[in-house]
Amino acid sequence: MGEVKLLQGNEACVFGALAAGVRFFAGYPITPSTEIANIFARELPKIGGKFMQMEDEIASIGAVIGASCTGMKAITATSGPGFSLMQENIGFAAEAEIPCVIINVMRFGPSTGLPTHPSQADFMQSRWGTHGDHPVIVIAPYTAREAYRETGRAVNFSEKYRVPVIILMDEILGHLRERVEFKEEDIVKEVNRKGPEAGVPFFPYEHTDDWIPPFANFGSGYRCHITGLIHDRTGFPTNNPEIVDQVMRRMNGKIDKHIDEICRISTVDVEDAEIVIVAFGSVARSAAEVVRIMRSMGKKIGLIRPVTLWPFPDREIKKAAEGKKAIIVPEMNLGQMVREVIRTIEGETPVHPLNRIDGELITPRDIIDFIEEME
Amino acid sequence: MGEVKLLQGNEACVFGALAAGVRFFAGYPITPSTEIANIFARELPKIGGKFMQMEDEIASIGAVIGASCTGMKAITATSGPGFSLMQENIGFAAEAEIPCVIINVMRFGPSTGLPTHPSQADFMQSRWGTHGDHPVIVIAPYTAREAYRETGRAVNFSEKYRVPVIILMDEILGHLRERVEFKEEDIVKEVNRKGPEAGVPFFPYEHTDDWIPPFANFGSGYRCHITGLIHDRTGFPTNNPEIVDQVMRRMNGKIDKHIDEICRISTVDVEDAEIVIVAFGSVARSAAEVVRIMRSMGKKIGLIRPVTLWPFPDREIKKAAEGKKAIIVPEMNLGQMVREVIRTIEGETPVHPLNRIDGELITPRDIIDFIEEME
Amino acid sequence: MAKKTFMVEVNRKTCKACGICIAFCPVSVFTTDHDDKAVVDKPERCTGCRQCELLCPDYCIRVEENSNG
Amino acid sequence: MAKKTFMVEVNRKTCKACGICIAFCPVSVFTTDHDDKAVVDKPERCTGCRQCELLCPDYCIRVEENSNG
Amino acid sequence: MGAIHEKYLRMDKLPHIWCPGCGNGIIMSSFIRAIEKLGYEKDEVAAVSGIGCSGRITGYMDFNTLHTTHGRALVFATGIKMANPGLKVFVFMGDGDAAAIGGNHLIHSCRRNIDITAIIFNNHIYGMTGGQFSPTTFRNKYATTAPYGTTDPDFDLVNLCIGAGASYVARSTSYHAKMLTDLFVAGALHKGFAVIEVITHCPVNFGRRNEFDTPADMLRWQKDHAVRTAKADMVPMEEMEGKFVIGELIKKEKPEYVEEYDRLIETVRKGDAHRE
Amino acid sequence: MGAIHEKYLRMDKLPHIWCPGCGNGIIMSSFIRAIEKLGYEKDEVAAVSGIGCSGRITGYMDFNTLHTTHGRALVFATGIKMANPGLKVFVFMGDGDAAAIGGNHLIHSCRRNIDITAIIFNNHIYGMTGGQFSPTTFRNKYATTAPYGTTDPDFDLVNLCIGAGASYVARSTSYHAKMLTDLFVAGALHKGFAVIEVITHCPVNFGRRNEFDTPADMLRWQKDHAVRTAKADMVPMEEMEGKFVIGELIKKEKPEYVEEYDRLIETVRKGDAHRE
Amino acid sequence: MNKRWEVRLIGTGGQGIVTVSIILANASVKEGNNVVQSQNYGPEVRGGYSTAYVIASNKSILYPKIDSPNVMMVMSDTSYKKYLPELAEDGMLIMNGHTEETLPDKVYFVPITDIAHDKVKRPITANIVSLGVIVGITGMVSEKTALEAMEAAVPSRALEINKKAFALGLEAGKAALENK
Amino acid sequence: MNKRWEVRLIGTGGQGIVTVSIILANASVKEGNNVVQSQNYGPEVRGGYSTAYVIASNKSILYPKIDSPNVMMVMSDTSYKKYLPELAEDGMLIMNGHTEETLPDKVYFVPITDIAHDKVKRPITANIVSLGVIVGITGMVSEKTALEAMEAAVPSRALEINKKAFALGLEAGKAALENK
Ligand SMILES: Cc1ncc(C[n+]2csc(CCOP(=O)(O)OP(=O)(O)O)c2C)c(N)n1
Ligand SMILES: Cc1ncc(C[n+]2csc(CCOP(=O)(O)OP(=O)(O)O)c2C)c(N)n1
Ligand code: SF4
Ligand code: SF4
Ligand code: SF4
Ligand code: SF4
Ligand code: SF4
Ligand code: SF4
Ligand SMILES: [Mg+2]
Ligand SMILES: [Mg+2]
Repeated sequence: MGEVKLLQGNEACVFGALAAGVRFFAGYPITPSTEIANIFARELPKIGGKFMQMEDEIASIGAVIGASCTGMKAITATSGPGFSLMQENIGFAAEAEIPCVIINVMRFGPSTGLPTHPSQADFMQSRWGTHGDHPVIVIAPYTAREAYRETGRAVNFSEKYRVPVIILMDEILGHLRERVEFKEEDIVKEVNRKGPEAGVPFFPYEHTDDWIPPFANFGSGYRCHITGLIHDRTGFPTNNPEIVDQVMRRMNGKIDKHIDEICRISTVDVEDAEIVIVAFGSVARSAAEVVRIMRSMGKKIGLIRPVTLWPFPDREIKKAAEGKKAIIVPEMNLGQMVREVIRTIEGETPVHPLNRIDGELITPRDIIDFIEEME
Repeated sequence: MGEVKLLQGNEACVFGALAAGVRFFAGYPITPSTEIANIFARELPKIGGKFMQMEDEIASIGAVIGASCTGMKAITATSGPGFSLMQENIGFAAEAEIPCVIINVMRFGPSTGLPTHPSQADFMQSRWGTHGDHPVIVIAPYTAREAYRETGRAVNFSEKYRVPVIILMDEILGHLRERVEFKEEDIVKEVNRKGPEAGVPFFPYEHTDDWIPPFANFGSGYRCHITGLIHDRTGFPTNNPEIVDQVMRRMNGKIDKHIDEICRISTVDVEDAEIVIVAFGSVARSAAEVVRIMRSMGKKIGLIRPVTLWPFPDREIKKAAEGKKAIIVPEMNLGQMVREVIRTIEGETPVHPLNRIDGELITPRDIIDFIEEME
Repeated sequence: MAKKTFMVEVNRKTCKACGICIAFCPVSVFTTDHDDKAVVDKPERCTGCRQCELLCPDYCIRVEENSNG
Repeated sequence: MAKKTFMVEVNRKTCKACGICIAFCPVSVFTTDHDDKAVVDKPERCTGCRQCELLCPDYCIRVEENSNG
Repeated sequence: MGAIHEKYLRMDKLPHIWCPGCGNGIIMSSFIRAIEKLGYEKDEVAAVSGIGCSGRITGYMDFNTLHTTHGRALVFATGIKMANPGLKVFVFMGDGDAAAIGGNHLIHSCRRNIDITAIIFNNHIYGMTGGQFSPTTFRNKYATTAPYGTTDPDFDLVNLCIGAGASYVARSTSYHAKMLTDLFVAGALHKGFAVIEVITHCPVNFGRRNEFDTPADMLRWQKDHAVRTAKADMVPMEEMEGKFVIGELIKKEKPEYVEEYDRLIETVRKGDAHRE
Repeated sequence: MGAIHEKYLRMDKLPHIWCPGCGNGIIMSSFIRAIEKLGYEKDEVAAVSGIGCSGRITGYMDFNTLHTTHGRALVFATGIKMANPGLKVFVFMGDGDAAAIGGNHLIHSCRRNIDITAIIFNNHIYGMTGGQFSPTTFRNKYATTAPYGTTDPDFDLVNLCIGAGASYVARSTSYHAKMLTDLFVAGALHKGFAVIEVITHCPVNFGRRNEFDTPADMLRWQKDHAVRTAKADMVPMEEMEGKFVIGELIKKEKPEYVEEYDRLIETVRKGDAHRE
Repeated sequence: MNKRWEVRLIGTGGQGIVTVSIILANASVKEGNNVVQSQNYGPEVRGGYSTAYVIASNKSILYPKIDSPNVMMVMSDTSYKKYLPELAEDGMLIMNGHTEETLPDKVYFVPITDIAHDKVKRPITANIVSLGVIVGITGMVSEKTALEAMEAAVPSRALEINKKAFALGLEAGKAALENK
Repeated sequence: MNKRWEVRLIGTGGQGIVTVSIILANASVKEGNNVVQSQNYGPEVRGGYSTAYVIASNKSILYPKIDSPNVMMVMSDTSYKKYLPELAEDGMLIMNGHTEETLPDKVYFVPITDIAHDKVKRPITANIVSLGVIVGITGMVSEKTALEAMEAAVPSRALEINKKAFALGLEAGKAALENK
């Protein structure tokens, strides 16, 4: 600790993952996430971990899930096109409740888009990209330091909650190098998935008190069955409506049950603010700058920055919005998170989207102009 | 016309597509959409059209887009897992503005789920499944007759607006056979994409008055360039922020611009209703039954059924909700469309989700019980 | 030494009446009942080749050598 | 008949200084300038083999037979 | 039901869902006999399958079992093997699973030569989805998506795998149940990626449409059309027309993937690795 | 710039984005020479590419051009050819494009034998993404994802395609520019699916990491390691070690996919089709 | 028709009851009714239970499921008592087989498989026999339209044998009705 | 340091200016500053323009982009006038090359490539020469930390030659400053 480094966002993810115990990476290169693969390829063998370059993204997430079945912590990294391809198997991981982490360094889409330009347009996809109701956690760091810490947190959540966790960054953060000084609170503590309890009959999809079933790693002597078919607590397929209802509600509900631990938002000067900006990722950097600038001009501006994007911090946003004059939601997309903000606020405060869709970061100037025009 | 038939939902899609001029199908079998492939395989060669069974769903949508580049109307059909795999290329079609239609007969997910059980849990995915901001039209029929007509409308929209159009059905409608009597209004009129205008300089991505650029089919003498990279009006890549902004706003905005034609909702007894049910697909069949039953009991219940799901009929829902006591949104998922309803209504009326997540259709009884309990 | 004899058993409950054992028993030990399930008809013919056991897709057949022929 | 002679031209604007033409001209017609771009140095040696034209990845080279040698 | 079934199958999951006479049941029997011969502990076996009738096999066998997504079994298995090389990894795939949607993973597994044994249930049809033709369906056969007979040519999976660099490829049929067991054993013992193609029969979705009245007829067809490797060379070319060879078709040494990577780790950790 | 470039290239799009000395420019030249020889109208040519440095080729050539998604060029092209068989369809892919993510489409195209000419720019590396190894990178080469040298074995694309049932497969190099033109012509004239693998050079992302100082060095390597088919049989085995054969490697008759389907249509329309 | 028919057919996979339900549905359409037909799908059904449904009514049919059928036919089970509770008030339960028990009014036993086996001499036609039985007992569609719909559904080479099966079923159904 | 440095380096792909920016950033980190470094990526950059950015400040840096740099260095262009408007008030513009013109105060011409070519005798070291020049002119980091950061960034086999390049660049930079 106290270590000071110039660290790239992509690089920080790797070291955060390693600190959390990741020992397996399988991926397929894609701009702007490639550095993550490159660095894993260099670092993993040094510590006895394994790096694989697969034939595509579908294979990458598949191998990651396979490795995770044996208890090895596993991760992959990609960007939009690859993230789209991974969707089917992300759903598998969600349904079979296999821990895994996917880093999506967002580039400008749709399709090939502008591969080297930033975007935040996978916000909705990160929640709804695969078919069927499924649980997922999505986290969006905004500095290299946070990329380190949050990737560690992502790995831990995936293990603890047996759920795919997505790190959603944008090209700017992925490629930005910045000084990072690691503090006490940045230490990533390793969390390991809960295993079967000795002496208690083991069901791999048991509806436990915390709604998280214990996981028996392949080879550990339990010989479970894991399937993407809807299954009962034994892990075997069922289509009994009553059981299906139960397992679906548990599987999806386990995240909400722990929402207090999972959700993290960060705020700047919200309390007395008249106008609140809600922003994530790199855009929140500009927004924080705006708060600094406008506060110095005597304007009462605040910032809410969801770090956990999904589950969306409904409660926190709703509370923070109370009695404000306006909410501004700047995003590098055509308006995605703003839909969630509007849904959450239910008409209590006027919500204004501010969107850039030209492949460039929203600047502090953009936001200030917007606010001034609005007033 | 006046023809009477026992028609399966899946079958009806095929005949609707053929009536709209579809002559190419490429697909990969998957329950519960397989009948669509089977019937196309039987019907297309009869009329000189072509059926291909591809190696997977990625290839299927790819071949469909390729065929469409030559001007042939093309379609594919799938279900959740395949729909997830198609996402990357759906984004390509959206970005390159190539007409195509995808039928997703929803089964219970996530992952392999319950392949033969119904679900409506791809509602959000159909809008947000691919990375990046992109336009899309999604239509949800609720009877075999409508499946016929709306598939025809989908083909026409895809041609007219150069956009991927998704038909979202569920397993129940896909497999249900029912008596259909075709009326005058069911006649599907063929709509063809706009071509280059003689004498006017041609730009394949021209920002025309109606925001829909003309399309020059491959082989027609224009030698365009089509790419999934962001491109200017000439079709060639650009990353000039000003141009990127323009083209992204046109491409995404073209759908909103024509929202009146695209959006279709159907209502039953909404005017004087105190409680309004908002439902789509097979669930709307139960909901309509509820209106019939409860009206006969003197209860003022109404139904709004979005036929076009995306763009979501914000305006219509908001208007219909005004002054109502409550809105009920029954869905065979954990609550997806209800999010849109809440967003739209902005707190004006209390909105209540009613969800079944056990692989079974929501029954009229379910809804009636819910209403009675609520009161 | 006496000729070896075998006990052949079909589990009627699990038999799916596919007809494979009947078709491939080289000495026609089996016949069918009215549900087309396999029935041991001439166990005395059995040579113990175990073809039926190997090929029954539902593991309904047991062939055992009789301890004293 | 006089020996054929050739005119060799390099488009300095489009040349990316890759060195291929220089390396593969069998008779060393080219040399480099200070930006490492190809320069026609000894055109009189040219045999018209067109190797340079074929292999230039940026189509910067034109070889033409002089009408009268 | 023999002792071997009781030992290796999840008895409470039986009867299996396969149709009367389906070859899958025979192959499963042959497979557990191979495990018995190999003497593997059930705990050290990982069985991975895709989606299809064949894919259901993992539900019935009492190993570490993983029933993945359609076509992707090999990549999950690859992750398992890399992460825990101590596990004996077997992969079960249908012809659609392995060669249609999963074709890429099949050839890449052949290339990598990772120590996994892959068993392809080639019934020349998509069984689970009700009888569409597959990339291994022969020309002019009938299927729900080929109501007039297929015009698509078919893959020879053995050639495909050999072309992709496989170090072990074998083929047999559901009729040759004993030989299957032997090939499964040989494949498992082969250091590297081993593919065993099992020509099997789907009486319901292939047979009925293609003039096989009974499952037994399909087994007879296999018997009549399979030629053992040992004999294949002696059969005149013309007579091989329409027939296929069974037995080990290639078996060669090639560095095994995980071992190579482990060697790399060792070198790097020793500091011996040359870095670019 | 010759007349041929002016005729077939989109001059306003030049200079192309390829790095100094990159082989892609040479191949593009060879290709348009082939079109000239074939005498095709520009309007009747459809050129389809995937994503990668190689994939950018379609932006520069004045045909009907389609720049698709990574690995998928062949399936788009298949749709084009099926829908409009009058078009002459050419597909351009990188080695990652064709053999990593796109491997399945490659083998299925070989199987189908659809009348498309596929040209693989095999530079043994992912150029566009900055130098990761590809499925064709030789063992022990350096790449950004192989900082200690690769442990992955490589595909022989020619064997792969032949194993998948291809009816025409040829190989040459960016050095053998004239031969390339001839092979492109022959591939185009072949009725069915034709694959031409072009061993090419990426000086920036492969060469620099693997001790090639200049693009010319890489071309020299090609020259020294390529053996023409005619000669290959005469070269002793040991001397072929590390070398590769160039020229036509397989050429055989096989029914063409679209024609077969058109025949089916005819039969069905005549009412002659036997229905199951 | 002035009634809403809710028909549930229960059998095992491969018995062809889905075909019967479609024939019934088509016949009812021919008679001018609104009709929906559906079935339970599922890999589990292979060899296991299989159920098909028909609703026919002169009113429009939206909700497509059946809660309490007024016609049930059970092909592979003879313990009728477990089905009775699901039957509508005015329902009819048709069982395949024989029984010596005295039966409630609404229950009919007809040896469908035996008829196919012994009289038609083609076990596979049991489903068409059952079609005849249903029509004979319920009269939910006329003999004529049922026969037409059946003819349109079976391959021509099997037409004669199926006609025979239908006729024998019809006869047995009528007899069962009269014996009540 | 009591100043916010916003540095923009402009060159063509392959010239190694990204490396220079990272070295500068690392050096500034060593001196205790907050630093962000970035660059324009893009396939288009291949052979075309390439730009790298460094911001260094003793305050925290959030917004990571540069609007008006106070240090600009241009490697592949000599028409300095087009860059002047983008420069901050107190900015310094460093051009690679010679000029005979009389220059505004803030503009410095240093023959970077020529130094690498003629004096270091390794054209590839031009970027490290430029590093020296920047440090010499701006003093945004000390010679010592710049040298340390450079040493950590280059492969050891190329260390000596790069040290030489750095020294020559530094010298040229200082000279340019003094000649103002
Ligand atoms: C992505 C995806 N596409 C399609 C399907 C539907 N599907 C399930 S099994 C199958 C093919 C079955 O054929 P095969 O692999 O040969 O296995 P078999 O049933 O014959 O054993 C298909 C297409 C699926 N589950 N997932
Ligand atoms: C789905 C997807 N995954 C990854 C990428 C990133 N990507 C772009 S090009 C490329 C590989 C380039 O290598 P190759 O195909 O050999 O072409 P080259 O650049 O060498 O010509 C990759 C991985 C992408 N665009 N889409
Ligand atoms: S063991 Fe052989 S002989 Fe005996 S019953 Fe079985 S198949 Fe017939
Ligand atoms: S092989 Fe088995 S399932 Fe088939 S008939 Fe014989 S005993 Fe029955
Ligand atoms: S044509 Fe041949 S000889 Fe003449 S310059 Fe070019 S390479 Fe040299
Ligand atoms: S080959 Fe072309 S680009 Fe390369 S140096 Fe010669 S002229 Fe310049
Ligand atoms: S459909 Fe075919 S493969 Fe599947 S279980 Fe039935 S017989 Fe076997
Ligand atoms: S990176 Fe390699 S393949 Fe790509 S343009 Fe540069 S030299 Fe060519
Ligand atoms: Mg199969
Ligand atoms: Mg490449």
